[in-house]
Amino acid sequence: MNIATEALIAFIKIAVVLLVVSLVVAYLTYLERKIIAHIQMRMGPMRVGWHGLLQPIADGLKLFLKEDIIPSKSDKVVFVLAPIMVLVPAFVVYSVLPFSENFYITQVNIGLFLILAISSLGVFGVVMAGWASNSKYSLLGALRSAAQMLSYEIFLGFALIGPLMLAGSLNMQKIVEAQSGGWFVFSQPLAFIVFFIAALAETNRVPFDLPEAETELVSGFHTEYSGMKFAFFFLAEYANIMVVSTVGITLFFGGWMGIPGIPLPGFVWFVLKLATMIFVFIWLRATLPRYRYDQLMRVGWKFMFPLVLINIFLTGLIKYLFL
Amino acid sequence: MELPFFYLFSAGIVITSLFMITRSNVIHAALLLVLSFFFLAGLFVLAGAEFLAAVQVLIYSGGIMVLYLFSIMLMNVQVAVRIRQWHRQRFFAILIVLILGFEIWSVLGKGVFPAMKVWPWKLGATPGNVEALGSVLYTKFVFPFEVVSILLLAAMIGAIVLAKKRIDS
Amino acid sequence: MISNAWLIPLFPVVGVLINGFFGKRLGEKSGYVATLMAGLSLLVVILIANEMIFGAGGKHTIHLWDWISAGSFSVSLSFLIDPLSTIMLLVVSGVGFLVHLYSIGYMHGDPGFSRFFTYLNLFMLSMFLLVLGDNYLVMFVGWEGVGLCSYLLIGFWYEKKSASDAGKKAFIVNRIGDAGFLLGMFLIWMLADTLTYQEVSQSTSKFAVNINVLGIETTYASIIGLLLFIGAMGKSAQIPLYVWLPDAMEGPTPVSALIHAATMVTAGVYMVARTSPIYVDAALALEVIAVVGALTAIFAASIGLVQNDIKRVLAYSTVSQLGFMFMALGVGAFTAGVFHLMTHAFFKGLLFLGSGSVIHALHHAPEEQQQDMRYMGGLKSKMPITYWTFLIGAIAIAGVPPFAGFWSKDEILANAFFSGHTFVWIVGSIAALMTAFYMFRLIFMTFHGEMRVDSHAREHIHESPPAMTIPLILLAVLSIFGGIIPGFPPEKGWIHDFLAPSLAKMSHVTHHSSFNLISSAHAASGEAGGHHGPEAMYLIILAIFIAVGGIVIAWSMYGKKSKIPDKIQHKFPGLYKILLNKYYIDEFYQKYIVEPIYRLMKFLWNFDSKVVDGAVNGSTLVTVLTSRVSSLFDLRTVDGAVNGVANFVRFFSQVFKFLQSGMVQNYLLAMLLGVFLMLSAYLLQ
Amino acid sequence: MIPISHFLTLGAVLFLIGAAGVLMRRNAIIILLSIELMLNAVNVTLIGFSRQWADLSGQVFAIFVIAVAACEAAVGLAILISLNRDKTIMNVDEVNLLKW
Repeated sequence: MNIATEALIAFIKIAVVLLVVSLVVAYLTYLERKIIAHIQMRMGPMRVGWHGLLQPIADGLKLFLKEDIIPSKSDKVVFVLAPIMVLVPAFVVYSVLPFSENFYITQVNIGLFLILAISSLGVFGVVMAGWASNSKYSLLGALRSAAQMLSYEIFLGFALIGPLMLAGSLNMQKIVEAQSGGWFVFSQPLAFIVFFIAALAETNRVPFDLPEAETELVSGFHTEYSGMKFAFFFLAEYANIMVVSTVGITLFFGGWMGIPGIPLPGFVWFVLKLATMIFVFIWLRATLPRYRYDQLMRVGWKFMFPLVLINIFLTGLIKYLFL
Repeated sequence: MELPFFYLFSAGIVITSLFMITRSNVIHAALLLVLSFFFLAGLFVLAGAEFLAAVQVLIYSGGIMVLYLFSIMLMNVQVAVRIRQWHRQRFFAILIVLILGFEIWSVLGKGVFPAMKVWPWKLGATPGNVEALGSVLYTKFVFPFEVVSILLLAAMIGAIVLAKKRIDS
Repeated sequence: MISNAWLIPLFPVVGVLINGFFGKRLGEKSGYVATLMAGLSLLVVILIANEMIFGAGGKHTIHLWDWISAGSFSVSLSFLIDPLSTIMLLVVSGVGFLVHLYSIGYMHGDPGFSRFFTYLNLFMLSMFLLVLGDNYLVMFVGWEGVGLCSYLLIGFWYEKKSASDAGKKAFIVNRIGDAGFLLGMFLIWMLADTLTYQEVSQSTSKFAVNINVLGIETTYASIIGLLLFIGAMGKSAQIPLYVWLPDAMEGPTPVSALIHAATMVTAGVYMVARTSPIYVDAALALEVIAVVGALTAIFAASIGLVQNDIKRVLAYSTVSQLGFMFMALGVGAFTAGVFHLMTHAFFKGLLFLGSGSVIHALHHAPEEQQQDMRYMGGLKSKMPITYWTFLIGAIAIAGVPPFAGFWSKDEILANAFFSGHTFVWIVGSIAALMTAFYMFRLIFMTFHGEMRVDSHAREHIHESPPAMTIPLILLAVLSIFGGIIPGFPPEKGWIHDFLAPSLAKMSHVTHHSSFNLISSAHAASGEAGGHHGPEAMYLIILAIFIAVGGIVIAWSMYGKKSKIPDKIQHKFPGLYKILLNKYYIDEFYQKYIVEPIYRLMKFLWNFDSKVVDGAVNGSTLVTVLTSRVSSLFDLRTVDGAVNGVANFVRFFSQVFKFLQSGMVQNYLLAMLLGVFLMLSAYLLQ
Repeated sequence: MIPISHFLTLGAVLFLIGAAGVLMRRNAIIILLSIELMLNAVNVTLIGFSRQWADLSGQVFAIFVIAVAACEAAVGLAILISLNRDKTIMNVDEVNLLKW
């Protein structure tokens, strides 16, 4: 196979993943509205298409056609770059996620670390957006968001170390294969709890949605954004939910690996697990109230941080003694 | 195959760095530095240091530079943009820097390097250099590693003490 | 057990950590913690010494880890257990433990109680590092560590300005010596490419190279020797760097006993003994050491004759005895030097602790009278244990057989005599006479005669608690037997055989072959005491005469006086008259003895005051002259040099301060200029 | 294969750009950023040598450099924040209290 065909295959893979992910992300918004609506005994979007199925497309069209306002006192270059800076890392991460046994864009030996590294860049977009808007609400939202994401990134990373020690590799496929004997969620329950909470905070989801708290900050760092730029933030948020969910099921639920005895293809298993995970995310949004800022930081540093450290220590000890 | 990428990344680094030191807006300078760090991470991958590339992005860009942005936002940037930007000694400084550049160039011209050694693993393959790096870091360099961790702790405490609001005054 | 030698410094580390972090909470319990740790160290030391003395012996290196390795330069943190370090360990941990125990009683009620014990344990740790290290750098770490602890402990009562000043003085004077030590170390590494003792002793040929320095033909070994001796001068208080030690008496008395008498100040002696393989080729350096040692011995002894502060007498005595040790090293009798180090640690530790006991008893007296012997007297009956142990210490230091001091001091003087250092021998003998004199003057003034203690304090005088008297008794036992057991018969004692593997033999000892032949012949025939032949026998007799003579003179001047009031008491039964006569005698002493002495003291410390006209006796006259010379030297030369350096620095700082613009970027620019110059030099070469 | 001289040249150029930034700018934050650049120049050289000798020590050192850079950034920024709070100083040459 020469370089040209290799490049072509890679290109096709990338195109497929990008398109599918964009579509799925768009429909996630629809899903969220529908689920929350049903939880709250409402119908949700019903007008556009059957049960409102075309609603995301209509929304996208609306945002696309809307006037793109750039505040006159803002720092224009940074203002424009910010949404791109948020969206790009969210999509780049998909390049190393394993969707099934054979379907992935690439495998790298620092896979998980790369995911962490790239997803840590999302905070730049948020900070840039908040600062460039030249608005108090935006700046406050951005500062909150930056502090929150920086803090919880640490717990997220530390929570992943436990499974990593068991898997002995950073390569995502290797991690999945290491779970053939049993999902890590059973051997690493502490890590999973911390990971899940940190994931909620990383994606600014309820109950940690302080940076965009509509009721306090007029939706935080993207107050001044409109049109397509606003859509970018929106898309990035849901793309990040998918990334985090994928990382979660890869590390704790065996990724595309199925339950033995049920003959389904790996990709189907993957989609099933992903859907469950995302459903839990949405479910939580409909259920939980928002944390206060100081509570958020306290939970993080005083509860979760010691917990992950204990987890790492115990894992190391058990691995050293028994494995 | 690697060389064109090297030139691309190097050009990116140098250009962003040059822009960085000439900006009057601190935020722009910081963002340019972040950009230069991305190029640098690419360069590290080329040199077979992919773990370090990820560290560069995660810690340097995602951690340290965010810290910078964070702090800059706490200060008054607008005032700083308007005042005189350059130090009085700038002409002398640039002269020294250029002479030094010339000297380093001549020193480099004198250097003779033996042939490059080959990594014992394939570039980009698993297990790759992460495992090797880990084992070196936690065996041969475990003492410096611990010292650095103490240093980080000291810096953390120092930073908190320095930046804390003084209650008594 | 030898392989577990790392336990020795570990226990003090634990003590430092516990007392350092929880000392406040522990309160006075911290004393027990620290003492326990010192005791555990002592236990390990005893086990090791047991193996070394009765078991295998030899040299053992315990490698802990590589400390610094850069290129060809490599230093590891490893310990060396050999006879020399065993002796030192025994002294350090033994005296250290006793001082810990003693301090529990002495420091009782002090607000800085736990701080004191933290420092004390830190000192033990540093001293162990100094003694145990198998290379010069580890020794240097310990060296600096004990310096730090000395500074901290001298200035322990830092609210007192004189104490904190004394601490600073000790620290600064020691820095001068440290510079010499460092330079010597650099030179050793430059020549031998190593810093470990064993490798240094194997590459002595590299040091025996001749060089010409400022017109003097000498060897590298001599230069190293002199540089290291500068270090030893600072730490072991030799002329001209002895000035800090008398001031160091501002610290608590246990500190004076442990650090400034028994252990730390002997570090210089230990270092020179350790370096003996190099010194063997350093004739010039040895000559200098011998002369400096002898001069120090007599200077300090002569000053000690007239001091009234009990601790200062002991301090000058320490300086003088250290001079003896260096005298021994200088004439090539390394074993005798180390032997004297050991015995001195026993009896001087005892004397200091005894003086501490006295001061402790008098702590209700006015501040300025607590340590002043003129306000003591007659304490014998009130503090019997302190008195008897003190007396034993004094006899030991005076050099009366069979007490400890006699054996080591006699060896030193005999070695000086037989190695042809007649001047050193004469000076040393006079110093020995003075030693006996001032020690018994101290005894008579403190314990005998009528009580001159302040009346308020008088009823508070009591014997010290057991925590303080037990160490005194133990040290007194050591002062009696610590010399004769390892040192008998002279020159052939057990300690010579034991230390032989650690210390180099002087080659010039062998060219006194007649002496050696005689002694070996006598040894073969089993004639006890006469190993040096008839000459040696005369020397021993002379030494005994010197010791006894000093005591007798002291008694005739200070001891007898206490009997005069007794006689008067018998003649005049009337109480009033007795009191009156007593007062009269006091006046008499005041006029003819105390006042001249007081004025002499002024001479020593203040050369402006005038010469006393009618000195009462000849020895006082000699004292006046020597003391004047030494004080002149101290004030003019030493202080002048210090002031000169200060003025020099001030002048240039006036000029160079303009370089300090306070702007970081200017400094950075200067830094880059430096880089530029270095690169240019590299390119142009 | 990228020759070592390329890495060294790049490192030198970056270092000099950083040095120029430190020496010529007044704004304290830009100076700190320039210092970061200089530290990265060192990293480039370390990585270059690590590649040249196929020895991971260089990379380990680069990790330490990053850790030190983190310390430097934290302390430096803390100093700047306290300066900024007390005197609203942003320029390094206004901070000259340590002058003789």
